[in-house]
Amino acid sequence: MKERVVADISRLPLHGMGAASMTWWGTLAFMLIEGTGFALAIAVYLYLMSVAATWPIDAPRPDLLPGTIVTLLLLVSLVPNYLVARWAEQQDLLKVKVGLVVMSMLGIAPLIGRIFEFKALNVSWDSNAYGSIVWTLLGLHATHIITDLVDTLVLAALMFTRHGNNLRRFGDVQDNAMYWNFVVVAWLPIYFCIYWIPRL
Amino acid sequence: MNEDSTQRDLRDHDLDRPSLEAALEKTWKTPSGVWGVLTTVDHKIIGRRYIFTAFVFLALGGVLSILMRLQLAQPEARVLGPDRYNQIFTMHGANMMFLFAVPVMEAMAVYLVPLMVGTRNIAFPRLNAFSYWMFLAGGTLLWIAFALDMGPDVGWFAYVPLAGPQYAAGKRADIWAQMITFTEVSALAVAVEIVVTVFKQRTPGMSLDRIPLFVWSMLVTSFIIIIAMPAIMIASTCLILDRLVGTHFFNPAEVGDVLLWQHLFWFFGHPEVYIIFLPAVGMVSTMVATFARRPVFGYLALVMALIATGILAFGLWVHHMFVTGLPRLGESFFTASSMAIAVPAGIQIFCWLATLWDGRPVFKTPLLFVIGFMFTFVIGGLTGVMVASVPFDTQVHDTYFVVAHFHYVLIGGAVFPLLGAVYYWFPKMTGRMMSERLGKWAFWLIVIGFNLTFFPMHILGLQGMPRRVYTYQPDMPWFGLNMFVSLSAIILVAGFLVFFIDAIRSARTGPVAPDNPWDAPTLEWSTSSPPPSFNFVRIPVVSGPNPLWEQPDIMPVASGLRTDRRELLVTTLTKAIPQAREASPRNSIWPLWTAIATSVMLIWSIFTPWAVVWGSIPVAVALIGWFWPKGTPEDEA
Amino acid sequence: MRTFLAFLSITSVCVAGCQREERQLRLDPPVAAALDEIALMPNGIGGAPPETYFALDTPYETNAYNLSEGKRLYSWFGCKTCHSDGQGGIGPAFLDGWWSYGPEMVSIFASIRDGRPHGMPAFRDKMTTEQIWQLAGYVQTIGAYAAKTGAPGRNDEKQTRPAENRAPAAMLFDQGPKPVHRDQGTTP
Amino acid sequence: MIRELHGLALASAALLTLSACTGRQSALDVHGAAAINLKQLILLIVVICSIVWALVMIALISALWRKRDRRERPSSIDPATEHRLTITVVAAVIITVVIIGAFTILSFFATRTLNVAGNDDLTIKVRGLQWWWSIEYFGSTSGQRFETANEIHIPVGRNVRLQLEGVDVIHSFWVPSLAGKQDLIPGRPNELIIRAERAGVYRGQCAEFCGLQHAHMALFVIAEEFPAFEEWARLQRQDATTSSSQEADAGRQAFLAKQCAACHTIRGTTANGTTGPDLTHVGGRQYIAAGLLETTRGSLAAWIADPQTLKPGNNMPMVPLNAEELKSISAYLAGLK
Repeated sequence: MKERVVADISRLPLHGMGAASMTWWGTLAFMLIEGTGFALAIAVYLYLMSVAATWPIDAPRPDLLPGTIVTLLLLVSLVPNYLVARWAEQQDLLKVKVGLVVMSMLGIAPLIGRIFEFKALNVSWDSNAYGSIVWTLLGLHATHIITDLVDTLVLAALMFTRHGNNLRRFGDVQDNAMYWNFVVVAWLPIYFCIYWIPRL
Repeated sequence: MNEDSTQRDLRDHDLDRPSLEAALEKTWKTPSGVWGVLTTVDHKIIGRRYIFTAFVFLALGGVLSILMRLQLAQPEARVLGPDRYNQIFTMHGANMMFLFAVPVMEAMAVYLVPLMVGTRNIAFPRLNAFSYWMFLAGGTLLWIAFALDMGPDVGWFAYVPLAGPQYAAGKRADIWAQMITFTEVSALAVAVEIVVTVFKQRTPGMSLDRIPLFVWSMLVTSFIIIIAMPAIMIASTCLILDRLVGTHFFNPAEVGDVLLWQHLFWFFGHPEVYIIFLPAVGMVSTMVATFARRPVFGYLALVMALIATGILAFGLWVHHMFVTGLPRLGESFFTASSMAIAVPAGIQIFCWLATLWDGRPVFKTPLLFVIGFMFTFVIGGLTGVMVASVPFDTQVHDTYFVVAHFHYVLIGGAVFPLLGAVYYWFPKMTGRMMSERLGKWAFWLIVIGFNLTFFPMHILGLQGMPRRVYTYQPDMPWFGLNMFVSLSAIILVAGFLVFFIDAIRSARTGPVAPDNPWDAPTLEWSTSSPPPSFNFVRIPVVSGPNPLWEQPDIMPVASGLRTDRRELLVTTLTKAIPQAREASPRNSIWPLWTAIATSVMLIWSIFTPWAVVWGSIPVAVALIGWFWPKGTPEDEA
Repeated sequence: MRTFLAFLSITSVCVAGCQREERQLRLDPPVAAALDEIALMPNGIGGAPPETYFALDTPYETNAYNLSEGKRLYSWFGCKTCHSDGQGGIGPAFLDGWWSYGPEMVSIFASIRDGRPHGMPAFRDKMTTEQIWQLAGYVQTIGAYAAKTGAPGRNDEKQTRPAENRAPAAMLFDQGPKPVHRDQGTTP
Repeated sequence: MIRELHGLALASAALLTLSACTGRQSALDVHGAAAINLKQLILLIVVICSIVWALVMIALISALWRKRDRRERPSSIDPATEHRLTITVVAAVIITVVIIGAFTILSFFATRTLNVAGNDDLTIKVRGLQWWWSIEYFGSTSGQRFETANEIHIPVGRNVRLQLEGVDVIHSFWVPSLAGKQDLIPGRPNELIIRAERAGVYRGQCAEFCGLQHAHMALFVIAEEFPAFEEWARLQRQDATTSSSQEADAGRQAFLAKQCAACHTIRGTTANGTTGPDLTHVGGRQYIAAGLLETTRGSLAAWIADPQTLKPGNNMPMVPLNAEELKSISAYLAGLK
C-alpha cells in the first residue's frame, strides 16, 4: 500500500512526563487494583462485624498509641514526599537525592511502628474471625509499605549512579511519590476500621 | 551498548524503504534460538504463545469432559470413582475458566490490540512476558498436581467448608487456590498493559470514536478484570490462611461466615463471565462488519452496551446465591439487575442483525461462526433470563439446566466467536490461510454437535438431575438422555479435531496470505502478514473508524521516529494527538527470572507462611535486575 | 520449556514433601486382618508393625486423607472425654511431648486396640483395624514436634489449641509433665 | 436452512419433552403447592422465551438471505436506510425492555409465594450430613420427639415447616415435586415450607456439591393421609420391637457386641451411638444408605458386608463379620419395622 507522510513527529520529546508517561498510567492502574483490594478487605471487615454479636470479639479494644504514631508518621511523610515530587519535576538532582534518603527513613519508621501495632491489637489471628481480619488488614498494608520502601531505596541508590541524572529517573521518582501518597491515603480508612470502629 | 555516531538519532525519513525496514528490523528483532525464545518481549510472539498454550489447555479440558461423559453415559458406571470424578470436574471447570477462556481472550488482545491501534509494541512488554510465564507456571502446577492425584476436588468454586481445613484433606484445595493466584497475576498484568496501550499508544487521529470495537471491548474487559480479580485474590488468600495458619474467616464457630466465601467468590465469578464474553462481542462486531461489507451498525450504541454490561456485571453476583436463604427482597433486586443485563445484550444482537440486513454478507467461515454464535448464544441468553428469576432458579439451580445454560453462554457465546476469530486473524498471525472446506466442516460439526450435546441437559435439569454427581441410579429416568448426550459429544469432539487439524496443517502448508485477505477495514490489515517485528514501517494516521475502507489505496503516515532505538508514539487520551516519542523496552531475561522466583515463592507458601518472607527476597532481586537501567538508547530522555 | 522443567522439579519436591495424597477408600478384609498382626514388645512399649504395613508404604503416618479420617474418629469415638484436644485431662496429654508408651505407631495402635492400665479402654470392639490405624496415625501427628506436611488443619469449631499442621506439641512442650498415675513414669 | 430446521426440531423437542417428561424427582411432575406454582411460571417463561428466540432467528435468516442491490464501496452508508434501521432497533430494544420488566414483576410475585412466614401444622428438623439426612420430629412433650433418617413422612394437605441445618458442609434440600431447593448451611439455619397436595412418595436429592458421595445422598418424602401419618408417628415413637425369631435375637447380640453399636442408636437397646443414622425402625424404611438400596434383608446384608464398594468413601466402615453374624444382624435389622 502506498504511503503519504502527513505528519512529522521528529520534534517530539524522547520521553513524556506525568500524564504523557506510560509508567504514570501503569502506576495508576496498579493503584486501582490494590485500591480495590483494600476496599474489599475493609468490606470483609465490615461484613464480619455485621455477622458478629459483639465487636471486637472477646478481646480488649486495640491500643491506640502505636497505630496513631504510625498514622502521624505516614501523614508527616507526605510533606517531604510532595517536595521530592516537585524537585523531581524541576529535575534538581541534589535535592532529589536528599529527599529520597529522607523518604527511605520515613518508610522504615512506620514499619518499626507496625511491629508494635500487631502487639497492640490485643488479639491473635487464630483466636477468632475478628483477630483474623485485623491481622490481615494490617499485614496487607504492611506489604504495601515494604513494596514502596524497597522501590524508594532502589531509586535512591539509582540516583547516586550515572543513571541518576535522567528525565526517566525523575519520572520514576514522581511515580514513586504518587504511589506513596496512595499507600498513605489507603491507610486512613484501615486505621479508622481497626482502631476507631471498635470504639464507636 | 553504544551505537556509533552515524547510527545515532537516525530518523525514518532519512532512509529509503528497504534500508529503513532493515534498520527497524535490526532494532526490534527477536534473536533466534533458545535465548530469543526466553527473552523476547514482542507482543506478537508472546500473544501467539499465549493463544497456543490456551488452546492446549482447551484440548486437555476437552479430554476431561470426555471422561466425564463416559462415566455419565450410563447409571452407576464404574469408569471413574467418586474421588477421581470430583478431581476431574473440578479440573475441567478451573482449567476452562482460568487456563483457557480468560487467557485466550487476553492473548488475542495481546496480539491484536497493538496492531489495531497502530503501535509498535504493547505497553510494558516485559510485564507481558512475565504474565505469560506466570500463566504457564500456574497451568503447569495445576496439571502436574492432577497427574500426581493431588488435583483439586472441591469444585472450581471451592465452597467452604468443603474446601476448608476440616473437610479438604491434603494440599488439593491449596493448589487450586494458588493456581488462582498465578492466573490472576497474569490476567491483571495483561489488563494493565491493554488499558495503557489503548489509552496512550493509539495512532494519531484515532480519537475515542474511532477505536475499533474489539479494542473497545478489550478496554472494558480489562477494567472488569482490574475491579473483579482482587476479590478472588482476597478470597483465595483467606482460604489459604484458614487452611495453613488457622485463621477463622470461614469458621462459624469463631464468628467467621460460610457465605462470606460465596459473596467474595461470585463478586469475581460473575464478572468473570463478562470478562470472557465481552471480547467475543468485540470479535463478532469486527467480523460482522468485514463480512457484511459495511461498517457495523450503531457503533456508539455498541460501545455504550459494552460499558453498560461492564458496570452491570458487578450488580449480579447474588443470583448465584438465590437458594442460600438470603432476604427475599434483596434477591428480587438482584433478579432485576440480572434481567437488566439482557438489555445491552439485546442491543448488541439487534445492531449486528441490522448490520447484516443492510450489508452484503460474504459467507466465509468466520461469518458462519458468527451466525452459529447468534443461533446458540440467544438461547443461552434467554435461559440466563430464566435463572435470573428467583422462583425459577429455586428449581433449576445446581442442576443440569444450569450446566446447559452456561455452556450455551460460554461455548456458544464466547468459543464460537473465538473460533471464527481464529479463522479470521489466522492469516495475519501466521501469514497463511486456513482451509475454507475444513472450516465449514468444523463449523457444522461443532455447532450441531454442541446443540445436540447441551440442549438435552436443560431437560435433564428440569427432570431433577443435579450437577456434580459422579453417577446416578438406574431407577432415575435420566439414562436415555445422558446416553444421547454422551454420543452427541462425539460429534462435538470430532468438530474440534477437524479445527485443530486444520489449524496445524494450515500453519505449515496453508496457502500464503496477502496483507488483507478479507478486505477488512482495520489497521492490522495494513501491514504485512505476518507483521514485521516492528509492526508498521511508518506509524499510520487515521481519520475514521474504518481507515482501510475510507482510504483504500493510500495510507497516510507520520514520520520522524528514530530507528536506532525502540521508539513508539505516545498520544493523548481522547483525541490521540502525539505527545512524545517514547522508548519501548528491549528483550530481557529478567521477566523469566522474576516469574520463576515468584512461582517458587507462591508454591512454597502452600507449605509454610515463611515462604512469603524468604521467597520474596529473590523476587525483589529479580525485579531490581528487571528495572535497573542498562544504558541502552532506550534509557535516553 | 526451561520454566516447565523448573516447575517439574519444584513440584516434585513439593510432592516429596506433602507425601501421597491418594485416598484408599476400601481396605480388603485380608489386608485389614494382616494389619492387625502387630508384634508388640513384652513390656507393651514399641515393637514391629506387620510386613503388610510396609508393603502399603506406611500409609497411616503420612497420608493426608488417613490423618484427617483419624481426626474425625478422634472426636467420633469420644477420645476428647479423657484426652481433651490432646492436652490431656482424665487421660494423659499427647502434646506435652511425653509418651508413656513411646511415640511408635505400634505402641499407639496397641494402646487404642487393647487399652492400657489406669482406664484406657480397649477399642477392639468399637473400631475396625483400619480405623484404629488411622486414629493412631492422627494421635502420633498431634504429638509430633515438627508438623507433618499431611497434618490436618483446624476444625470448624471453637479453638482450644493450634491445629495439627502447626506442630502444637512443639509449642506446648512441657519440661516435666505430672504423671496422671503414680506408676505411669514421666520418662518416655 | 438445515440450521433452521435443526433449530426448530430442538425447540419443538424441548417443548414436547417439557410437557411430557415426568419422574419421581422432577420439577415438571409436581404434587406440592409450591412446585405447582413454579411449574406454571417455568412453562410460561419458557414459552415466551422460545417465541422470542424464534423471532430473532427469523430476523437473522431474512437478514442473511434477503435480496439486495449492489453497493459501490463498503464505507458508503445510505442515511435513509440508516434511519429505518435505527427505528427498528430502538423498537426491538423497547420490546426487550417490556418483556424483561414483565418477567421481573412476574418472578417478584412468584417469590412471595415461596415465603416461609405462613402458618404451619408440623415442624421437622432436617440435618444434612456427609452423606445422609438426619430427620427429627418434635412433639408436644419430650417423649414424643423421635429421630429417623433419609425418610420424611408428612400428612397430605398440611403445611410442614422444615428447619434446615447443615452439620458439616453445605448441602441443599431439594424435592422438586414438592418445592424449590433450599441450602443447609453450617451456622446459618434455613427454613422451607412444603405442602403435598396428593399422597405419594417423592424423591429428593442433595443439590449442593458436598464431597465424595454427593451423588448418593437422596431422601424420600412420603405424603400420606393424616390418620396414616399419625399411626406411623406413633410407631416411630416406640422403642425397637423386641426381636421375635431366635436368629434375630442372635443378630441383636452381634449388633451390640460388634462395632455397629458404637455409631448407631437402636432405642430400647444399649446401642446409642450418634454418628450414624438412628436404626430403631430401619426395617420399616423404604430405602437404606440414603436412597442407595431398597430395604430388604439381602440389601442390608450386602451393605453391611461391603459399604465401601457400594458407596465408596462413605463413613460406614467395613466391619469384619463372619457369615453367621452377617446373616443374623441383617435379619435383626430387617425385622426392626
